Amino acid sequence: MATVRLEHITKKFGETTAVDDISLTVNDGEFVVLLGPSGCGKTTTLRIVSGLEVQSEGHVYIGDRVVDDVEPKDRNVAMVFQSYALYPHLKIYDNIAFGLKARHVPRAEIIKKVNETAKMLQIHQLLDRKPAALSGGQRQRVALARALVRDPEVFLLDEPLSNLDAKLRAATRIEIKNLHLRLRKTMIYVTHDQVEAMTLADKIAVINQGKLLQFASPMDVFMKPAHRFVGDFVGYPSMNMLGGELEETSAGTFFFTPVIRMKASGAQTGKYFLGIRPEDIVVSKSSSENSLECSVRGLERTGSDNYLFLDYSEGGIVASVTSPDYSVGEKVYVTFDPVNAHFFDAATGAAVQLSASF
Amino acid sequence: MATVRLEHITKKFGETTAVDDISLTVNDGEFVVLLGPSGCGKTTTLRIVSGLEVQSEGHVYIGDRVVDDVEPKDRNVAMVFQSYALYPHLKIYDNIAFGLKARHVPRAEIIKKVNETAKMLQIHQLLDRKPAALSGGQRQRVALARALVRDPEVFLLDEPLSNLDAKLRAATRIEIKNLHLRLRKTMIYVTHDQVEAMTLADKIAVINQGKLLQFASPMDVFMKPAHRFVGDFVGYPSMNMLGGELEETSAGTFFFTPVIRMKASGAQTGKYFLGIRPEDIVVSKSSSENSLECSVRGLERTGSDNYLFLDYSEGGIVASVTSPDYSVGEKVYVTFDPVNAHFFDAATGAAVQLSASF
Amino acid sequence: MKLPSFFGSMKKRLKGRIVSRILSHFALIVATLFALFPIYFIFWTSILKIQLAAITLSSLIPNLALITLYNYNYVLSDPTFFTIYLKNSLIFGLSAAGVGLVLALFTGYALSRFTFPGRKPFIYFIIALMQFPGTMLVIPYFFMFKELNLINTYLGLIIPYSAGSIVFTGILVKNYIDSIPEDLEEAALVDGETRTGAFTKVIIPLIKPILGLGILLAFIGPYTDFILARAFITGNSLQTLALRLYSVSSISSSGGAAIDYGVFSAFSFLMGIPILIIYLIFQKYIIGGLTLGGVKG
Amino acid sequence: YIANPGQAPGGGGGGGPSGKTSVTVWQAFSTTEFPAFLSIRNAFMQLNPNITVNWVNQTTPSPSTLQPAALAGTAPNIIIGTSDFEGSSLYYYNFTLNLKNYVNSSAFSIYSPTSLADVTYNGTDIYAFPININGVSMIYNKKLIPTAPQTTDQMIQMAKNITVISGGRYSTSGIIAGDQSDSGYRFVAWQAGFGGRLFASNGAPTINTGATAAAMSFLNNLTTVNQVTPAGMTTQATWISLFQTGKVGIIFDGPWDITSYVSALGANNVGVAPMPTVSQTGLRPLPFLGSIAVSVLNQKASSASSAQINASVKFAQYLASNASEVKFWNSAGDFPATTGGLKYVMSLNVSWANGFAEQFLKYSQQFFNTPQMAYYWTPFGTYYSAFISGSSTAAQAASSIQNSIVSSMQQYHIPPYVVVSSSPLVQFMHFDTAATEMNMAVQTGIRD
Amino acid sequence: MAHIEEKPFLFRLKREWPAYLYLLPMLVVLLLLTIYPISLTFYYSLTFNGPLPAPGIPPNTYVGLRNYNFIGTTDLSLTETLVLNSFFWATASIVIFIVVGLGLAAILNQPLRGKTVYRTLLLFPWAMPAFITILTWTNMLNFNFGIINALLGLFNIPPVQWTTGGFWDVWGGLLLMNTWLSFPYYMVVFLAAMQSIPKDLYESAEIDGASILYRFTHITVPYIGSTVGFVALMGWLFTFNNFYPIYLVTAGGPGNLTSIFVVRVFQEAFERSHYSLAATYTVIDFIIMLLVAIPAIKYTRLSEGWFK
Ligand SMILES: Nc1ncnc2c1ncn2[C@@H]1O[C@H](COP(=O)(O)OP(=O)(O)OP(=O)(O)O)[C@@H](O)[C@H]1O
Ligand SMILES: Nc1ncnc2c1ncn2[C@@H]1O[C@H](COP(=O)(O)OP(=O)(O)OP(=O)(O)O)[C@@H](O)[C@H]1O
Ligand SMILES: [Mg+2]
Ligand SMILES: [Mg+2]
Repeated sequence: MATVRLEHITKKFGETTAVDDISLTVNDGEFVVLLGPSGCGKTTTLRIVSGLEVQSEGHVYIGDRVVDDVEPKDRNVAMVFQSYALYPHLKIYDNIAFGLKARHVPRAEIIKKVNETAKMLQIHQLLDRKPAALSGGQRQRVALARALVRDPEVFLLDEPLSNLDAKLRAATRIEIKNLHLRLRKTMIYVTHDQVEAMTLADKIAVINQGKLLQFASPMDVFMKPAHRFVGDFVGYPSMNMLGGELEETSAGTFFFTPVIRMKASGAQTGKYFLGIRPEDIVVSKSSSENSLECSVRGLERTGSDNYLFLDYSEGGIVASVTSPDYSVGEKVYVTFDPVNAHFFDAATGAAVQLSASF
Repeated sequence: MATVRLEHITKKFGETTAVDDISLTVNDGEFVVLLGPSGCGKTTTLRIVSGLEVQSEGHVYIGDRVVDDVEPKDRNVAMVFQSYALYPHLKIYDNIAFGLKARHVPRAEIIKKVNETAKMLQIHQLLDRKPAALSGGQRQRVALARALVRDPEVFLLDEPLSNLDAKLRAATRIEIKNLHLRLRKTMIYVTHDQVEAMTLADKIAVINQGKLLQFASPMDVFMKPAHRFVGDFVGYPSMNMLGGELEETSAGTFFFTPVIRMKASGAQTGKYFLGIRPEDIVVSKSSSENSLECSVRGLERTGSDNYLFLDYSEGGIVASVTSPDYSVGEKVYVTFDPVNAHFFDAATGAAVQLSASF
Repeated sequence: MKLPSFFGSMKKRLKGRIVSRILSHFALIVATLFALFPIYFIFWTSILKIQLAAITLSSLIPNLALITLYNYNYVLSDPTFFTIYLKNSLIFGLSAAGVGLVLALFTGYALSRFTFPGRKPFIYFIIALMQFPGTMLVIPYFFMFKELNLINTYLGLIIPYSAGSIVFTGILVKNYIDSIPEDLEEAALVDGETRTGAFTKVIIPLIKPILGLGILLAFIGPYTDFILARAFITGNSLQTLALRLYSVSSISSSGGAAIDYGVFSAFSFLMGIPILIIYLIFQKYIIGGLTLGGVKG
Repeated sequence: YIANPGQAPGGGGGGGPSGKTSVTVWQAFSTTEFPAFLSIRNAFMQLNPNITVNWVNQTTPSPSTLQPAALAGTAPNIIIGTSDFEGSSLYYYNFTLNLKNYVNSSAFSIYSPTSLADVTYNGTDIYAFPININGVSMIYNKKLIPTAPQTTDQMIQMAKNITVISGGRYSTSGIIAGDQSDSGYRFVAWQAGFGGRLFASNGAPTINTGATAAAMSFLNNLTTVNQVTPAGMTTQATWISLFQTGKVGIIFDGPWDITSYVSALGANNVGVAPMPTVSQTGLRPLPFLGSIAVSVLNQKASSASSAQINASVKFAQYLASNASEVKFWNSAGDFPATTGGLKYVMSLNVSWANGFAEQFLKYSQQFFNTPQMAYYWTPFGTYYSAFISGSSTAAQAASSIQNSIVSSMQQYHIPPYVVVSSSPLVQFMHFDTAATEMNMAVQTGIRD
Repeated sequence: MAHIEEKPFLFRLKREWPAYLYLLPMLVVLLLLTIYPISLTFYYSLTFNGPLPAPGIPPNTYVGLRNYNFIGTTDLSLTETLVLNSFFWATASIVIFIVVGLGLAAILNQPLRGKTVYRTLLLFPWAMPAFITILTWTNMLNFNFGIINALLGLFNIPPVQWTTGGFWDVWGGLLLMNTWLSFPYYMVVFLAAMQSIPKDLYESAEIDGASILYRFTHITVPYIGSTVGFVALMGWLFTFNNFYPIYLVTAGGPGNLTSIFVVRVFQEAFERSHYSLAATYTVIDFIIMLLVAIPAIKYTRLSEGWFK
């Protein structure tokens, strides 16, 4: 059983709290992505699992045992570093064999395993080279091979794709996903790229400032962000956030922003943010009921997607549109289905359930 | 007039030909992106324009004059380096003022310009710091400010966003685009990220192995790739490429792949590639005429887009689908509209016009 | 399963680390004692009442009763210690370091940033020249400088002293400039600077760290030189600390009077002070500079 | 910064417009001698207001340091050094004046014949005024060695009685006989005690003899067989300091160190006696008897004006006057070279002074005033140390020293080894054999 | 501009000529203060010369290879001794420096409290003028009251004849002192090299199950191998001609046991005024150095940094 369980893990570096009371369970065979902005504590969390860093508080379980006391080499985990950490002076073969040699695996077995793994990752023709003679993508595969060959209980991957260029990153993403599907090993994967997280993960753990904000499936993270930060961080362009207030009036409970007024209920009055994904914004060239007049500030076309950057009287909105036929300065009218609206407590950022309608 | 014109530019480093006979014209005020994979010669081309590198053959024009013999400092261009190349010993203010001081601009004017530029890029509160005390995004803006403040005829930007994280990269992209829209200065921008190129460029120059493959607007590059490489490189996921042969039979001219047979005409018989964008592939759960039976290998969900990875008897196909309701192993049937098919010469890679139909 | 307590859970891993740390500290303390002992020995014997031959292990233990300032008084009460010896040594050391460094800056820059024809042979050439035993240069120098009437002049010593460090410091500077990204200079070029402008405004300010090591090395040589000084200094007013130290440490002309070891130590210690000051001021830079691969053994 | 106002003019034009003449002296007096020098110099300047005497600390005014200075025009007017090969070499190589041409010959009559012989070249020329006479003798700590031994066997026995060794190291040593750093200076005495000499009368080395080997073995046995002398006594400073602290019974040292011993141990505890007779041969060891002497550089070497030269001679003579030498005696215990000074010292009846006098006047040999003396020191140090470290025998060491001296003399064409080689050397130096033989006669004569 | 690649020399010259301006001061210094005096030394080795030539023989009398002949025949055994001693001195020193330097660097390369303090203190011997400290060592190595033998006595080790004993005694003393003089430098350089090893290599190895020793031998050593090699080469060349440690302590003795080239050169030149012989020994020394240095630089990859 290679479940990984973190129980109230906290890690302090002097004054900085890098990891703040994180608890989560990675089930056997699951692919969990730790997602968050730079400096939020992802790497630290991963290193605590590997044993390279010792937590200040809490316990780490791998399988059934507490590993707080176990040295990294005895945790039976493998780690792929952001920099790949290939040994520049060793040939690829020896790089891959390093861990086996260190564990005194018999030579014949090493040869067999290295060759198998290299074949699987299609790097068997590179075994005689040194890392310097490899391209970024090839190095990445060697790093993976080095982890795979050991057949550990848990794989830890720290931003393994961030050094690749855009095209290669996308391609390798798919490879890693397939690998996981094939091996069904427990994997913990760190990234700050939400696309990676969305496409790879069985479950995403969104972390910010050391705190675990949401731990759920990619679609849940995308569709039901548990925190304002999650809504903002996941998805491109970001969720539109409109600050407003839930007030009780004589006509009922309403959510007011400077430009929107919605019926809403289900929470205490107070300040909230209304979040709407660009995909959920409906743009039309003619005004309709409840529509908001905006002028086009810009259009971003990526070939398959078009994003419309709009200005309204009090701010800006981004909408995803299918046709690119807008010109800068043009007047358009936007509206959205209240069903798609998300609400977040202005103070804590936590998602709240409000049923809203125009 | 700040047109930049390259005329048969070739650059050799010993045996390597980094730039291979590139000719292109960047019109005044245009935003041109040089796009291509790592090592294709983008940076070299940019450095030839700046004068930091001297071409082996060909001529560079800026405005009306040949600048082949002109020192970098006299070309009136500004360059933003991938590493930003901020002077670590100078405060931000002095970093930005550096070029003005070098040109002996009066002090009062320097102060005014630096402050204006810093305000415009929202870094005026950082002017007293040294670069080491800035975050990646802030450094990037300082580098931009240093270029902007000089008000040069041409801006050269070498992968200015590649050191930023995914989220910041997306945000800064929009800033740069707006800046260009505001200033309308000639800009040449180097990147290997096709999304950046698509969203920023007025015109994209796609380069591979030192050769200019296509120089056209983003939509043309996307819709009418002039070369098999362009079709492959631009767009995510890549264009599906199916190798086949154009043959004359008694029934007319046909394009055959192992699984497809199309009527086609307009070119000599021979080997060609058929390219179809994932977006142009129609997936259905039931078979239809000319449809190809595939099984689902995987599904990539980014939140707003879903990509279906399919296997058919002879290979794989990627399709972009709206609904994520597919399960691995499921049988589906794909087809496409011949209008959306692209054809490329198998030998040269050049696009050919074939009118095709089922 | 009973959960171990927080401290219990930490203990085992910490224990291993603590043992290895204790061993490390032990090794480092032994090495530090080894490194500092002779320096302590110089210092302690300079204020020790006991004669050198009577020093035992127990008299090395700091003890106020054994202290005398007689030796320092003896050395310092002679005003020429300052007005001649120290002054001249500082003049030679500092001016040689200054001149040598300026030349080394230019050399290092040219070797690092230009790929001029002849660069590689040139580097081979200066490496080869570095192998010539410096002791022997004194004799040809002497005959050359004699022709130029530079014997027993400040200039006559400053010139060879400056030259003495230039090759080594030049290579040090080159290595350091190699580590500065070239695009900083390129940015300056595009910003409108000439190559010289880029050198003075970008490279020179950035190269400061290496100057610490450069100054120390270029200073120590002339400051402690004995061989060249003995051949070149024939007058009273140019005498240096090193020459004086040698006469303090060696027998007198009458062929036998004992050296006063206490005076010798006091003199040595005083002579070492300027170098320790330079070392402590530039310590950070010196260590940084050393890492670029010097050759002083 | 090149001109330095404080600089004493080394060369010509010293006689300034003011009529003042300045004279520069190279000196390296010990810390006890220096105050005497200073007061003599000041007294001289008071007597001669037109003459300024400057001094430079210069360790060894040997040919190799003087030559550069002479070439550079910064040579001094006066040098003070040992009368032996240094002084004679400088005269031999024509740096210094024959003082006979500058002062009345009666001026030399104040010096004892021994010291005058030390500064006489060729039996006729006098190149320096002697300031003192010196040599080594046996110095013993009366607390440990109450009466002076008369023979080496006695000496060794007494030394054994007082030697204390613990843990391989000597806490009290019986004898310290000398070391390599004096490069054979003391050894010469023992060599004579075993019947040997350094050079024959024709100038050829006579070191490769049984006497040399026997003397070497005798000294080495003090450490290895008799165990009365610690090993590794390579610097004088160390053993001087050991004696001062009462940890040595007997050492062989000269008057230059005596004041420091007396002040360290008390006058009653320091005894001086002639070196003991070598038991095997019945011969007395004969240490070198030399002088510290003051020479005046000639015009060619110092570029001095004749006024400067005259002033220099005047000062040199003053420095070696009866009164001055007594001052040196008082301040540093230097033995005067003047008969008057010597008489005065004897009249004081200081016991240790009497001991030195006996050694100097009865049992000593004169320094060789020849250039080849310069080739003796380094090879002696090299091969004697090889012998005591056990890597060669005494006989091998003796032969190696001899060979080295011969090869140097051949290389530099020193008689009797003026070789005619195939190399295009065109001229050979002229050598006056008669003079040498005369010198040898003086030097080898045992004054009894 | 076109086809300029065909004339790379002229092309580079056109772009790079300012380099010569920067190098000018250095070139002048090299020419006047290095090349010319070195040539003079070669010339002296062919003459009968010294500040005090035998009277009657003009200075600079050309004698052809007479001095070389002397060294190669009459003095041959001494010359052989000098060669062997110089090689032994340089090689043994370097081996010790590397072992001690690597060991301490490895210890300092861990996260340890106070390591900058250690580093500063450990570098003191290197920063103090060798001239002074060597004279002090001379006293500390004294057989009878030297403090080193006293310390050995604490452990009941009999005193060692550091300056007058046999081969291992004397060389041991010199090497001990030379280690003291130089180990700080090697330690710091190796430490810097180790610090340039990415930390994640060690972490990766740790997770992969490698022990500390395995990490040291399989990562540290190969990674900094070329730095160590280069520094060792430079250090070897420096030590070969390092004058003061031997001259001030043993002056080459006892016998010629510790005599190396530079010491001999100094003695010939300044103690015996045999300038021509000194020049001849110098030339031989210089040639040996070049025979070691040039191939080592050319045929190994040790000094890549110099040509980068
Ligand atoms: N060894 C350390 N000492 C002190 N602070 C540290 C250390 N390691 C990490 N930190 C701090 O802890 C916080 C979390 O760091 P961590 O490396 O885990 O972030 P991350 O999420 O991996 O960021 P990135 O995406 O930039 O890699 C940061 O503020 C960082 O500065
Ligand atoms: N100074 C140089 N000397 C030799 N070869 C060079 C030099 N500069 C570039 N090259 C080679 O020229 C080719 C193009 O390099 P260039 O830097 O222009 O690529 P690029 O498109 O900017 O790549 P990247 O996206 O990795 O920055 C590469 O093969 C590179 O190795
Ligand atoms: Mg991280
Ligand atoms: Mg590039």
